Amino acid sequence: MSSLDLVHDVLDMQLVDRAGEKMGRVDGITLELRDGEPPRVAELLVGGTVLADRLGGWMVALAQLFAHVTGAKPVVTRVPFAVVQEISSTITLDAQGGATSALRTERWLDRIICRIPGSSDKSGKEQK
Amino acid sequence: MKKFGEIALGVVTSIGGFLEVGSIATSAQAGSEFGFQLGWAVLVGSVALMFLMEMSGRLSAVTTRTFADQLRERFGIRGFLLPLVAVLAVSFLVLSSEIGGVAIALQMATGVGFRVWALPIAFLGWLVLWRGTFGTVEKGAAMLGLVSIVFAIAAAALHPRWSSIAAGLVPSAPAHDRARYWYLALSILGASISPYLYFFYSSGAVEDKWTTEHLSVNRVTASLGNIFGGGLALMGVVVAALVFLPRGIRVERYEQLGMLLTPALHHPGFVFFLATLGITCFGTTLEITLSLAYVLAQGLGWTWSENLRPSRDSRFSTTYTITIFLAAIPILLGADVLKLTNVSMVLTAASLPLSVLPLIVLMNDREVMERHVNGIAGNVALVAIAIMSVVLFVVAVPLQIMGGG
Amino acid sequence: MRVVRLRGDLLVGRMVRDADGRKAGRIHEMTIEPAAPGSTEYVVREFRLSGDGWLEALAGRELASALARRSGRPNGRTVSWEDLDLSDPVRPKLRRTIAELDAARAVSPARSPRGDAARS
Amino acid sequence: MRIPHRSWSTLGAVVIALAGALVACSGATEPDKQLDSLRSWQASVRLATSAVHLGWTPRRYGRQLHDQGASVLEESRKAKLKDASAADSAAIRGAQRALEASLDSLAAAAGS
Repeated sequence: MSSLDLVHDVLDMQLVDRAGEKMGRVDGITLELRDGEPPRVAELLVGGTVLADRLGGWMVALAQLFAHVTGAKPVVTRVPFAVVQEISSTITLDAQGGATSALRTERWLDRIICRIPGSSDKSGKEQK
Repeated sequence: MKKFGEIALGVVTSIGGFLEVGSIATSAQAGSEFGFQLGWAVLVGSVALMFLMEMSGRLSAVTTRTFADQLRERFGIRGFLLPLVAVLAVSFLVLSSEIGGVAIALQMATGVGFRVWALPIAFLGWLVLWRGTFGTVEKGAAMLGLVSIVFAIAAAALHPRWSSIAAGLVPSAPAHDRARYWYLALSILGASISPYLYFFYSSGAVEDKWTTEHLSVNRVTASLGNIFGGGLALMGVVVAALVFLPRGIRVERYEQLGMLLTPALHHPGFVFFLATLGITCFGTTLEITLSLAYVLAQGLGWTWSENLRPSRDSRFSTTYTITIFLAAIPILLGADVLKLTNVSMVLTAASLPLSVLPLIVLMNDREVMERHVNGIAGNVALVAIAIMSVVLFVVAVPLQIMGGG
Repeated sequence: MRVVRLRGDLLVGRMVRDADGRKAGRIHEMTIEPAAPGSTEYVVREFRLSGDGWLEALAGRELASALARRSGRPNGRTVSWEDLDLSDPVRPKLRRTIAELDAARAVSPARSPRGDAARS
Repeated sequence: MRIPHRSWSTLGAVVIALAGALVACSGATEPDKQLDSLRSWQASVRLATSAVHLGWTPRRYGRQLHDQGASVLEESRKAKLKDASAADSAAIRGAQRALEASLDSLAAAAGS
């Protein structure tokens, strides 16, 4: 990979793990400022609160209200930039999505959904 | 049969634009108050939707990503937020009125009040989405939707003067009730080019795994779909013009529409009208529920596909489950379906610029579309649609007040 | 060596003022490159500031930068990382005046606005 | 005049909310609108009556339409008329009576 545009090519792009599983989008980016050195791209951030920070104002309040009401403690997933394997129309990570907190809500809902009949048996739908 | 499978996506999407609860009512109102004179609004709506569907389909075939993906990626979360909020709010209202449409069809058929049917309809819709694949929804709704051909049969049975129908396809100013005339034109246009349609079509192109080999299929699907949907909506205007106008009947409550096809086709006319209303509104219910879940999932980067088992894309399947049952509540509480469609029609028109304007940038961005960027015709059409959508946005509220329900 | 962490995405849209306090434009893009050839560590080489023209006021920042990018005519100026003081991320400042910057820029040919990113 | 982006989204949301609110309270009743509505309903009820007689529609549909027509008649009788002249009021009362008559014949055909 060579020169890139951080906003155009990375921010808001789709994150995908090794197996092609979608892991959310790049909601935020952490830079590291070091004296006398160019800022380093440290981490990609995934999370609703990260997104809310970018919208500011009433969206932040909305996010806090939602977290308060649902009791879900907001989690920010930090992906070290070194884990990025390839940047094209999507960003591929050298990681296993299921293990990261980016899919925490997905796993939490899985437990509820599996109790509903027809949610996980073969019903003409792909297993993928 | 395989050929029909290919264009099913176009048929279903155009049913959602021309033969759902709002469009059937507005076409009947247009015909019963202005005869064939508002035919041009249906024509303009179908041509506009044809272009918007072709473009959102081409966008998905070339990039294998959907319109909502591109909106978030090209314009960032801020550029994505306003269209997202507008589409979710407007589509939810339309979704409620669609469930109301099915409920009213069942009420007219069984005599049991429409409020009773709200939750059973939502449950049946959820069941189809939970168990069925995208193909089931797409081909099932398209096949069943063919019943709406009864509008054409009724129109032919009334022996209309086709030349005066054609004359109605040329825009002309009304002799009376100007505000009402333009309000109905706005409703026809607002209903036919609603954002959830091309968000659905774009997601459908990805679900059907379209690639650049499908660009010609995309053009055929978009045009045939709209000739079907727009053509039958026009037939609805014709039948109302020949049945209601001479008798001085103005459509104010949905129940009046039960008689629309009976003078032409007698008892089958009544049965097939209810079947059409119930089927097309049910198909549109599935379409909008999926569209809402698609836009949210794609915007936030979740796993999404109607072809996956619900447990493989839990956030997506949870979203459409909550959406469809939530949308049934206004009908359960007895909301007036016609009023609901009027409000949603106006808000749809008001939300159009937010999704049409970004499309201009996307369809001309060589990084996105490579050599499949818009040609001159596409850009002229898109700019015309964008201007029309801004005009609709500006006149939507005043017209509703002066010419509304 | 002091290391400060900040949210790069929140810089987008922030107005940058030069040493004399004059508006130099809003940050709308950051070009990143490997720190050294072949290294997986990426650093920000340049910041691109958008112009403040009518197009942006009318169409909003996103549509304006998308249109500018599409038309290939960057509607603003490019600032190297050394020239940008991010000690206060909310009010980024240039270490030099716009005049000095543009003069320096005129001498060394501007780098191509976009490197050839690995496009699939 | 530079509108910061955030206020665009709040501006958009306000406009959509305003549109919804305005729409809900529109629709005042002027005399001629009243008259049109009553005559239109009378025509609908007459069509329904013949439809039921000819077996085009089931009786339960006739009863539904009868109830709708009756509620329109009742609303019309309760509604206050904005600046209606004597002639208008007489015409409206005439239309109300005509609607009531056709409602009775529909009730007979459909069997309430």
